[in-house]
Amino acid sequence: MLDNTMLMEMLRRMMRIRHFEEAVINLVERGEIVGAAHSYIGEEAVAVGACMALRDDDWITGNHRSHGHPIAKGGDVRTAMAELLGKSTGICKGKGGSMHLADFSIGILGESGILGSAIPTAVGAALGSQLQGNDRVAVPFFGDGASNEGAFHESINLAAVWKLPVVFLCENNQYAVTSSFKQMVAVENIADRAAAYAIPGVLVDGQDVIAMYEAVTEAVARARSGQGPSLVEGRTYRYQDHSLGLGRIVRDPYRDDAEVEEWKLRDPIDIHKARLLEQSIATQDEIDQVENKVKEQIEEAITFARESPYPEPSELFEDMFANKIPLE
Amino acid sequence: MLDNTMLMEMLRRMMRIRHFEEAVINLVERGEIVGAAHSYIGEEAVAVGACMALRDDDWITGNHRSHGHPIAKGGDVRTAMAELLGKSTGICKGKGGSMHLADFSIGILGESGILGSAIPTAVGAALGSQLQGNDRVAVPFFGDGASNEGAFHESINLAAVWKLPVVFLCENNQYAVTSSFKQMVAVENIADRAAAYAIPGVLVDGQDVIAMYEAVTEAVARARSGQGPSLVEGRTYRYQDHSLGLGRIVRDPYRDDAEVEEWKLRDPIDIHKARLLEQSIATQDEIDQVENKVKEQIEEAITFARESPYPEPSELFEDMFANKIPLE
Amino acid sequence: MTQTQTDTRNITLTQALNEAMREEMRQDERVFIMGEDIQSGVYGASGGLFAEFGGERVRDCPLSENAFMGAAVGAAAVGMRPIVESAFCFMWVAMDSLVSQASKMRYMFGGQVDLPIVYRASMYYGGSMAAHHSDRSYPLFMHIPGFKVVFPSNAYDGKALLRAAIQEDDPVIFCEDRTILGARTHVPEEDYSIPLGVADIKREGTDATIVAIGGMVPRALAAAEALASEGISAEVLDPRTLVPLDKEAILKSVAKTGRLVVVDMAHKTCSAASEIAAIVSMEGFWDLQAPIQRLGTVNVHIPFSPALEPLCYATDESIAEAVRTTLA
Amino acid sequence: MTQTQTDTRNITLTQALNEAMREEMRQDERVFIMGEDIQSGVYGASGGLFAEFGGERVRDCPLSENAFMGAAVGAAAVGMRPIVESAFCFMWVAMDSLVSQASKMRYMFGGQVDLPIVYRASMYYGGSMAAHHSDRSYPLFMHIPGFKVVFPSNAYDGKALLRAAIQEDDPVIFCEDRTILGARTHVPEEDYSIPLGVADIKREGTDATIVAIGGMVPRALAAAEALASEGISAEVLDPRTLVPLDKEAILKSVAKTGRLVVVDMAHKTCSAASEIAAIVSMEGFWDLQAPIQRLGTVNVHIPFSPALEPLCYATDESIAEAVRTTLA
Ligand SMILES: Cc1ncc(C[n+]2csc(CCOP(=O)(O)OP(=O)(O)O)c2C)c(N)n1
Ligand SMILES: Cc1ncc(C[n+]2csc(CCOP(=O)(O)OP(=O)(O)O)c2C)c(N)n1
Ligand SMILES: [Mg+2]
Ligand SMILES: [Mg+2]
Repeated sequence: MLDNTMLMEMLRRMMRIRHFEEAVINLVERGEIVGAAHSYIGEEAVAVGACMALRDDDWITGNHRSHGHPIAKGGDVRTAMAELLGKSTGICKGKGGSMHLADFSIGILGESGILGSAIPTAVGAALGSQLQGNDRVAVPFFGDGASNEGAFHESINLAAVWKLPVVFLCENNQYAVTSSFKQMVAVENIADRAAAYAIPGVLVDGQDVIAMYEAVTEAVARARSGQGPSLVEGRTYRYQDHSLGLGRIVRDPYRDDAEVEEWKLRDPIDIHKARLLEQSIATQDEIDQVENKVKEQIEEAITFARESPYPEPSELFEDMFANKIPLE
Repeated sequence: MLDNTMLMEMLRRMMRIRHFEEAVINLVERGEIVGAAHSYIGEEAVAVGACMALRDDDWITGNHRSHGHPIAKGGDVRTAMAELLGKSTGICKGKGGSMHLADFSIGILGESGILGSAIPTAVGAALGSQLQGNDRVAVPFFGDGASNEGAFHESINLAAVWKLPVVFLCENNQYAVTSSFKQMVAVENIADRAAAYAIPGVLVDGQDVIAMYEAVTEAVARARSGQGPSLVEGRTYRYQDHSLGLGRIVRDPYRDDAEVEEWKLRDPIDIHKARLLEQSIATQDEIDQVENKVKEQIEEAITFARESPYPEPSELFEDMFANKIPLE
Repeated sequence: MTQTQTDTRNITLTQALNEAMREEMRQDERVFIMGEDIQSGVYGASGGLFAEFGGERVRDCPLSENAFMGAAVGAAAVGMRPIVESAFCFMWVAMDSLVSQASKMRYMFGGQVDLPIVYRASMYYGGSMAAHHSDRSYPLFMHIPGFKVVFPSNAYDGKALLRAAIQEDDPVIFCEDRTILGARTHVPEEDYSIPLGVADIKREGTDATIVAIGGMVPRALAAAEALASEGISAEVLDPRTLVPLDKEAILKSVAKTGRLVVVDMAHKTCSAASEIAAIVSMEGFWDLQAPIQRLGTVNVHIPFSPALEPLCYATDESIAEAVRTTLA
Repeated sequence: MTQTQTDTRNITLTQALNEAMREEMRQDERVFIMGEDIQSGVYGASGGLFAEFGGERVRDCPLSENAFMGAAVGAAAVGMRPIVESAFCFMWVAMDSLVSQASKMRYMFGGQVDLPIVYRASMYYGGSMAAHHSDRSYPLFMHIPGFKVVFPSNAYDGKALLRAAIQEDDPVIFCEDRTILGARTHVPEEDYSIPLGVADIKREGTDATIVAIGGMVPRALAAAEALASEGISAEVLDPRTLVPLDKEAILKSVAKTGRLVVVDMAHKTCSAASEIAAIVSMEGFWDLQAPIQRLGTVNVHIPFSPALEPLCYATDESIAEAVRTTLA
């Protein structure tokens, strides 16, 4: 089922995230992006592997580390970039910014800045599928840290007893800001927590996009056929510090440079590229073409974002309510 | 370690709860107790077995089904009964009522009407023990229903990673109001959830006070010696409907009379009595003496409560703050 | 009170709410209801709905309020129209889903999504339910942008307002005051409607305006009746919805009477009454002939004792006295 | 700005808060601090505390706010004095521990327990942090009985008020406004103290009273400065604590000036500003020579775009304009 087109699309989306994120780092440094932005570099295989296992009409929700999920789900980088710059052409008209990307037209029900908040939202979308009698699946993305929030527990139990089509997707990048999950999570793997809900829990190499794709495909099949939720843990790593612009955090027992360098040896894009070459699925040239195309796209997105206007003051009071009321 | 005095004390406390609760049913019917009251009849072995495994200076917290825990911990029935009648001599000066019994002087940190709310409180008391360098243990009591609250998950993980001296005590009476835990909890036993925190989880016959005592004794020993928390599930049954005065709830798939009658055959007091007789620890006469004494105590408590004055209007504004401020 | 059905049909507020839900569920299959033990209908308003609509659309939930109140958001986001049955006291555990998701999603995602959800929030105050079960925290939901807040004071208003709330495309906090749930008023068989945002003069008068909310309306009416016998003509205005608030109606009444008494059953500080007083002190200042009188619940938690609880709230007499004061 | 240490010592509010905690922790070993990533001190105020006091007393917590804010209650109940570092936006997930336990326990248990806890609540508004991270929900904590609410507007006040809060035997919500955290004021080396409940006239004036809160104080002072050049003498009053509120000081100032402008950075409806306006409209009515002006954050969630966010809040100019209006 994983044909060459899909394998190349995986590469393309991972590269799109990578180059988007590199552009973001640059724009943050230049002061063009303000507020908070959290980089997904290093974790691309998790969202891309998972989202390639989904249909366009499936649902996802995400968190503060928020650019990878929508791009992986097929979101437009132009409106995403415009959003990060606070422009009126942004996907949320500049009201959301980095932490609140969403595109309801393609199943992206929103990134959430509050840890765990969007997990119940995804469960509710899955409940919608069940009530509407369709087979759309919902995938909430959340971190190792967020798996300690009560919302995680309540949501999984609810989805389990109602047999809702949800794939709980934990991106275990091993730290929550400076806190190692080894100190903060009582079990060895987040996936082990599935035992508390009698659902499958699987630990996956989050640097391997195909491993992610396969694990999520299996969980999605289960969900679609009415057998209920699963918990998938992608073990991964973020290259950057927690939040761009916060500055480099150095502290024992927080991670050291050696650890970061070690993980970079297992870069998800490099791993996938090597496989494509090795299995003669693509030539270096073809890969370069994909990358160049992606770079162009990102450049274009930046230009689009820069040239877009800011929202008008009058837009401040728009969008609060569907049935409008006077606001002061 | 379970000497005859303790075995008799177990009987005494279970009987004290039973007769207290029977009096409460009567007082609710007569309109002398107003508001909500939840009966512990049928579940006596759980709290008594657990609390007999504790020292006087250990901590407990409880929930809305709230009379059994403080009595099991050695609380005074006079001030408890006065509290239920809203009198100024009540343990909380009439401000708490049935759902908010507490006695900080003997480690009863309070029953809580909100499900799950007092679990973090118990964890905090255990944190206090750790910080103060003593070995006092904390036991939060909560139901099968409450184990679906986020507070349950967060609290156990916190206690587990900090190795706090807590024994999480789930009273699984198999229903939350009309909802069977089989429909509401994804795993077969609440104790199975311990797997999500790498702590011991044990399912105990909650009708057998000695089984409860032994399981909790083991968990307490673990906690006291710095090895961290455990989860103990006492499988039990409530004879009354959820809340006194709500009226009899009859509904499929809620429980039927046959089920109630079946459980009454495993009455915790009967089981313990039979054992005492069989092992010649007590004669029927001695048992009757204990029971008569308990009855007297409860009668006396009712008289005390009835004869006590209501709080003065001026007490309304008392007790809000330690460092008082004017209140309107 | 027996009435011929064709003539005047007097039903309780609880029955009116039940009818509203039943009719909306019949008309629109996207409407469904979630809550705790609603299938058994023990708490009144959802009685009989399970029998008619089945367990898919009348869903008993595990005790995981944050998850199911958040699932309502997700379900609404994908096209359903959930009604959630709960109580203010049980919404603290779900505040994150309510605030971070329900109230914020539409705005922060640039208006991409409508969230038609009704959160039915009971208030159990006034029945010796003590501190944990007596919350009346609607002022919080007025303070947080994104909610409409509706508060009927009788069955007639209640039925139409709940139907309007269900038809609304925004999240609504629907306040249900147990002190008036059993009161009967005429409710026609025929269709009728009341839009959100329109206050109602419950009694006309010329000397002073009493703005009263929910369960305080009958008390205000009793006060007005008593004052009439003293020759004082008090107007009783029921805002019916607090967001949107019919400011014009209030200002108009104050322009006529020159005097304002506001009666709320929330705690006084930062209450709905504070807000209304503030608005009139800004926008109706020149009409005021005497200081505003604000009545509300005293700033303590609700004590259990029946000797204390009634002292917390405004009464017929305290309202009448406040009117006299404005006229002194 | 370099200053000789012996002369005038100008430090930031962040540094002042750090000093306050350090000094209290040195003086009283029951004081400890809990929060997320506080050992690394990335967020400022807790910097260096881990190095001095170690991991027992400076505890990094898992992302389980309801559990650890509730654990603070339990720890306080058994004799500790916890400081919890968090932010209003992360307190929604912990509201149950805050409201049901921290605010209610003392009263509902009849005053049996003191709960000396400081919840340090950051506000990240004003920095393009968007809807999820810009909450300023202190009016909720004013509305809920049981909390003291403290809100310093500069480093001098901040140090003394935080020390007072830590010494307080009641739960305190301590508001930290990021728009002023970096501002420096003189803070003496020597001990000094400010009691809770005492407002401060930050600038004397005779024509109008501006009551300004937290980060609005510098804006009010700038407005007063601008007005002075127009010959208008505005008094700027900083309540410093919102519960208890120094009502007398406000009424006294209004008695002198006859005009009131209240400036809040919470959303307008049911805000601190509403409350102050209500109080003055009741108790200072006869002193008022013009309608009260209430300034606050507009009733929408905080938009990300730097083109929109500044329009949400009161500004130097809008405050000055409001004063002019009261004098027109
Ligand atoms: C309820 C809540 N608490 C705290 C925060 C602050 N915060 C933002 S991201 C973060 C760490 C999250 O860690 P994790 O879930 O592992 O995701 P990661 O950043 O590693 O992708 C924290 C503590 C928050 N946003 N929400
Ligand atoms: C947060 C919260 N949600 C709902 C309720 C209403 N309620 C009170 S008791 C109860 C059932 C509790 O079941 P369980 O935890 O199993 O305890 P049991 O009554 O069986 O002892 C419910 C739903 C509540 N008190 N608190
Ligand atoms: Mg992480
Ligand atoms: Mg139960």
